[in-house]
Amino acid sequence: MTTPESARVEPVDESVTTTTVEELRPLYRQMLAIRRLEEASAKAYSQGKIGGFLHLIIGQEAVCVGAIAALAADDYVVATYREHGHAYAKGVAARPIMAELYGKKTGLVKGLGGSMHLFDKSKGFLGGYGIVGGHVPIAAGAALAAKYRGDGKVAMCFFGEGASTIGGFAEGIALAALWKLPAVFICENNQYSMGTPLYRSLAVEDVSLRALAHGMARDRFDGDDVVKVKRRIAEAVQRARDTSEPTLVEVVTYRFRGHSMSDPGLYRTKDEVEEWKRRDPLTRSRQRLIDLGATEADVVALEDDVKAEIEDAVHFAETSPAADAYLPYVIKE
Amino acid sequence: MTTPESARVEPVDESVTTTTVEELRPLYRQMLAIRRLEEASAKAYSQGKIGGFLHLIIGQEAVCVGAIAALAADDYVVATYREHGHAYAKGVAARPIMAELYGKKTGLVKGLGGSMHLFDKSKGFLGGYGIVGGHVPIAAGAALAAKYRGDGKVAMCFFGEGASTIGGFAEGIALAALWKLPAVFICENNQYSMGTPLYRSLAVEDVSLRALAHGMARDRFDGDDVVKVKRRIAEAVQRARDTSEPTLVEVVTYRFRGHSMSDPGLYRTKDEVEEWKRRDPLTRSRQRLIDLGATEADVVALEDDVKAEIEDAVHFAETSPAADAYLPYVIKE
Amino acid sequence: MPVISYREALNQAMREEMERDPDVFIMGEEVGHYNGAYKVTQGLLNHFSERRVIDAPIAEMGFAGIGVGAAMVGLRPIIEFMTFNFSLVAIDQIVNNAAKIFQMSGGQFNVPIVFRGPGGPAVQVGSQHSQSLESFYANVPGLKVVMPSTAYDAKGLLKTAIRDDNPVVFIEGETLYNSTWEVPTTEYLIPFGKADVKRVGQHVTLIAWSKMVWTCLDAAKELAKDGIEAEVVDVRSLRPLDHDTICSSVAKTGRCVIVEVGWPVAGYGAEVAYQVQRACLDQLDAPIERVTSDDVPMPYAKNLEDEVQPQIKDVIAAVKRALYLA
Amino acid sequence: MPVISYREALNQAMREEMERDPDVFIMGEEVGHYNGAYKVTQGLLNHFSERRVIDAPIAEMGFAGIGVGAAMVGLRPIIEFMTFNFSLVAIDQIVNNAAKIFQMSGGQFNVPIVFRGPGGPAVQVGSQHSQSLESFYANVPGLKVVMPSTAYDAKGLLKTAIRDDNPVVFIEGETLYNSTWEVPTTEYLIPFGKADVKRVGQHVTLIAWSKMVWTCLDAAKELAKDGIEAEVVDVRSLRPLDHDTICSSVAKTGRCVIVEVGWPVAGYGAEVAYQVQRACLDQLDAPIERVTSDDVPMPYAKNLEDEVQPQIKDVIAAVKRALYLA
Ligand SMILES: Cc1ncc(C[n+]2csc(CCOP(=O)(O)OP(=O)(O)O)c2C)c(N)n1
Ligand SMILES: Cc1ncc(C[n+]2csc(CCOP(=O)(O)OP(=O)(O)O)c2C)c(N)n1
Ligand SMILES: [Mg+2]
Ligand SMILES: [Mg+2]
Repeated sequence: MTTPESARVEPVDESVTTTTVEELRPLYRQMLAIRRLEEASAKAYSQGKIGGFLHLIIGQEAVCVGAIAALAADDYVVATYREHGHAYAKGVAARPIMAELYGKKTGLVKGLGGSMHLFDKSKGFLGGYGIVGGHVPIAAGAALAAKYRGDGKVAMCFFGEGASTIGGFAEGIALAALWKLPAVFICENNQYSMGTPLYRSLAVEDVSLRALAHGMARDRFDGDDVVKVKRRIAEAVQRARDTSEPTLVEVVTYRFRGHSMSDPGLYRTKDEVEEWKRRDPLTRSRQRLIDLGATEADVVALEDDVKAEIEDAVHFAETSPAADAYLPYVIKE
Repeated sequence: MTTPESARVEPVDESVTTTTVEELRPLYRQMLAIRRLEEASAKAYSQGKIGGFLHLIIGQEAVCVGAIAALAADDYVVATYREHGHAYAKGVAARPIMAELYGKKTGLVKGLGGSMHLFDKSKGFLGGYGIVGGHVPIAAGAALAAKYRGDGKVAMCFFGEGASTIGGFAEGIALAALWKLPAVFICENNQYSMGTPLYRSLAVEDVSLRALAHGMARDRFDGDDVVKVKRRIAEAVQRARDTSEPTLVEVVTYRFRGHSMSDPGLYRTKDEVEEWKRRDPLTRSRQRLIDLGATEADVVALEDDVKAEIEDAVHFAETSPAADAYLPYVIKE
Repeated sequence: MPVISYREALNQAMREEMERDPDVFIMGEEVGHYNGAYKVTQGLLNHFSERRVIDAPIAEMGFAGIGVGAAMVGLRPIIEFMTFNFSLVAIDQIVNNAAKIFQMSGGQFNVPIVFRGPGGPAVQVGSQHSQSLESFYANVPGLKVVMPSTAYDAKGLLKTAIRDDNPVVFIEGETLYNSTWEVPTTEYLIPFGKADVKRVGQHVTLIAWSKMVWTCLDAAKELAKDGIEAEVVDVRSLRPLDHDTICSSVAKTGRCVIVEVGWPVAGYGAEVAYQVQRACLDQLDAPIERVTSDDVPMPYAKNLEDEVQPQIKDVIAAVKRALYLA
Repeated sequence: MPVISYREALNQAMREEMERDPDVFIMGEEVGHYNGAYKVTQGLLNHFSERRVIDAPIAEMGFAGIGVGAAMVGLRPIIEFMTFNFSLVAIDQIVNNAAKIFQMSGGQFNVPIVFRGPGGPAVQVGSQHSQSLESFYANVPGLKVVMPSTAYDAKGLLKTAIRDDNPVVFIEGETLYNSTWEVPTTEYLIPFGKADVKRVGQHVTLIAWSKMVWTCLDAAKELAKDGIEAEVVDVRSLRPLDHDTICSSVAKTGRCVIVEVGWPVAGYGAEVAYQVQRACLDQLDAPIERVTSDDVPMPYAKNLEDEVQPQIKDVIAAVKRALYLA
């Protein structure tokens, strides 16, 4: 009898990548804009200007930014309820995102979707979804359409490690593997599914193992270095584009905030959070820019620019008119 | 990047087991009784005496008989719609099974369930289910109850290879692995899911690989030799009982008939079927009994006994009164 | 006009729409090489190709969701559920994705998809395989729900469904596949939201859909022998529902019997009853009657299975109650 | 009598029943270490143990099914859905297994299980997280469906649910957890199938459940200022439904307004309307009115979200229509 195979878990690859100011600068800018956007939403939320659930991605910015940087503009992205950053990285402007969080008419989806349901057809952003796992087959479907048409597009799907147990995920990746669909499935393993740590949700703490049953390519590495994320995921994107084979990628990361704004995150120690904050992808990237030869003044200018962009987005949201229509958006006539 | 792992499929273990007449005789008797029961149902079905779907297990008898022989009488079994043999092997008599197929009041479940829904509480037979995959969590639930009570029972779950892609299966085994439930999951890989051959339903033709992601023990072997099935599954049962760890076992087998009585099985060649019939577990076991020293007269006596048992069951079903009540079985008062 | 089967009508509808629009494809279990569990897709794989007729493993949630994703980016999938009983493992994709994406995206992404397959009880297949889920789907805004009773309606409505820019739940009668009807050889479409008066009468209105339309027509024949002329209204599309046709019939007859093969409590018939009482309370000469299956999971034994479902005699009895003849 | 919250009442019910019966256990996402996403299971892990308060990964179909299996062999699981929106990925277990196993097994295996959690719209959580699924569950024989509106009812009904030998779908009001009511310190149980008259009145009957009971009580207060005395009937259990209490109220008032937060088409209110018209057609002085949410997926923006749902003013308007005052 074959023995249990838990020994097969490989250590998380923490190797370092080389890069240039030219490559890193725009990635840093995106990450910073996302961080500021998230902070601004948190503030507006605590002022009661944003309602419902608000799931922030602070600490995880390198994953969506690095991954989406590996895509072409017309590739598809499908994400979860924690998707403001993904939308921004895919090219959606801060204004309509913030206006959506405020529930305004000028919001990305007219105030109908809110934080969990950003969509932008013009950017190939196929949406944020609130039912865990349910969006994984949707990404496979976009990939199927790409293959059906032979248009060379790739579909990228983001989900948390908590989602890797649900049936929709299992079926989505199984079909993608069977039919060789051009998809990249990216697990943002941020150590927690709401208040549940890895060891209470996974028998083996390695999500990428889910690929083994399907002969699917897999990868697993830390998500602190945005350039590394971009490079490694570019390999998966290439595989999807060239040979129409899907990949399951697990990126090990951490969310600095609670699951959503209403979660005080009492299930983890301050020390643990501080430990991870030392690996903050933003601090790291900033330092790296300087190390690579960017001037402090240049970086500060970039940061001022981001600040202005987000302030403008908040102002836009604040001053936009309230959402005012829902009936036309039920059935397409 | 880690490479695709399809190379990990291991060849099906076709090793041979030693046995004795004492061990093999009752197993052969059970298999034969199941074969005759199935043949009798097929006949009654074509006479219009049995309705609905009728899924026969002819050709696969060694799996349920060998596997259930590895259980104690009060262990649990959960099965699919192709479960007449499993019920019989778990100790249900031929009479109430046949009467159920006839839709009679004396049927195992009073004519309410029919072919796909045999249940016998007194035998720990937790039922036959018609929705693919939906019964896998039920087996895990019975195993959880055993662990909750510490009563040492084991839950055994049967399913087809076609079921291994559905979410209910994925979630059921993931939770069993995470919570270390005393369960044995047995995939009866009969090469087809209705008309779909393995290569059109599985990216990698090895269902036992599904265990890898969960660090779950797995096994994979051919299902022609009933004694081997019993021995190998006894290891898994032992593991469940001793250390409360689940196992995923794939038994490679073949159904000689169509998916159900209405399926002519046109999707496979006569040659293929004939090839597998040469490995008929019944023929093999009979020959083996003789080789081990059983007399032809003894074997014929056993066969006559089986014949009488099944004829009696048919007579019982034929002469039983029609089912007559359903209202008391909706809500337990 | 040629008389063809309901099965053949559905097959023609798909074939014609696939010829017409290269973005239409079919996906489901056994739809290709096996030619369909109920042979509705017979010959389509052969005529088109594996690209457009896709055999799926048993993963309804997966392939329903793949359909939704493909539809979002402009394809027009037809997802076959081998039976609608299996749609329950995929219902999250239908209710939470297909029905809501147009709204969630503020009108950016519509989802032109058809979920089709047989529904309602077949014969002696037991409780897990015998249920009518239309009231679940009819409850959900964003969906359209269609249940044809005849080959003619099946063809015209399925073609409309495939061309619709929204998700359509298209439930076929599992026992109607062999039923026949006249079907023109020239193209026609049947709009949603138009009920069809399958029989004209003045004494009582029978409202039904799918298989129960046939039961009502049979009952009407019997009733005619007693001089009772029943009007049989086939709603055909449950969402949207054609209030006008229903209400003008009830206004004419003053009596209304709603017949469905589903369960009584919160069955779709309750919705129809509500609409009728709302629009025609003053014209009703008797309480609305409903005939439904018994409030039980379906038994296997044939005699019990028949007992549970609405029979001609049950419809007749309800009509007599509505006419105060009982 | 102490006044406690709906949340606390549910917590007490589970705690008492777990003390009473060692076979009762709780399973769901975040029910243990996190003390419940809505803190309904607060303190239970601490008081009992990981054996009896089981944190599950995100696998609703899996753990709902595990509950069914455990219940078949005699345990009494309480399965918490973090919200009932997520029950859609597990609905096959509820409809095809939990509800049918007693029948399929010819009465051998009953399934004493409670599926509980919040349902109905919360506040600004968008369309995938805001829906009322009671009409789905109420349609299914083999299930019981309960939706308490007050802390008092919540406790008494949940205790009854846990002791029931059948599967119970117990839907809590997502916005009611902080609402308070008098709850006795001594043990009490509330039987299913008994509606509760939450306010007595003689001019019109308002029928509601869960959150809408509060809306109706508020509307009744307003109406009283105009001299209109509304009777508010809280059905509490949708399956079984207490026809007697409803019908005697309607027989008294002659007017009936049914208020639900769910969607209009094939909502459970249609069933209530049907029952009322069947039993009291002659006593009705006006058509039955229904007040429901709009027939749309729930928008996120607060102003639209309010517009979509039944408000006090909508109930008042419906009452005035029923009284021919509008
Ligand atoms: C089917 C379903 N079950 C439960 C939930 C509630 N829920 C929302 S997010 C979440 C945790 C998800 O964790 P993970 O997948 O790791 O993603 P993360 O939030 O960490 O990014 C849960 C339980 C849900 N939205 N859908
Ligand atoms: C969820 C669901 N989808 C589809 C079906 C229809 N169906 C019944 S059996 C079957 C094939 C199952 O194949 P497999 O799991 O290999 O078992 P086998 O019949 O070969 O024993 C299918 C598709 C079903 N019963 N349930
Ligand atoms: Mg996570
Ligand atoms: Mg098989």
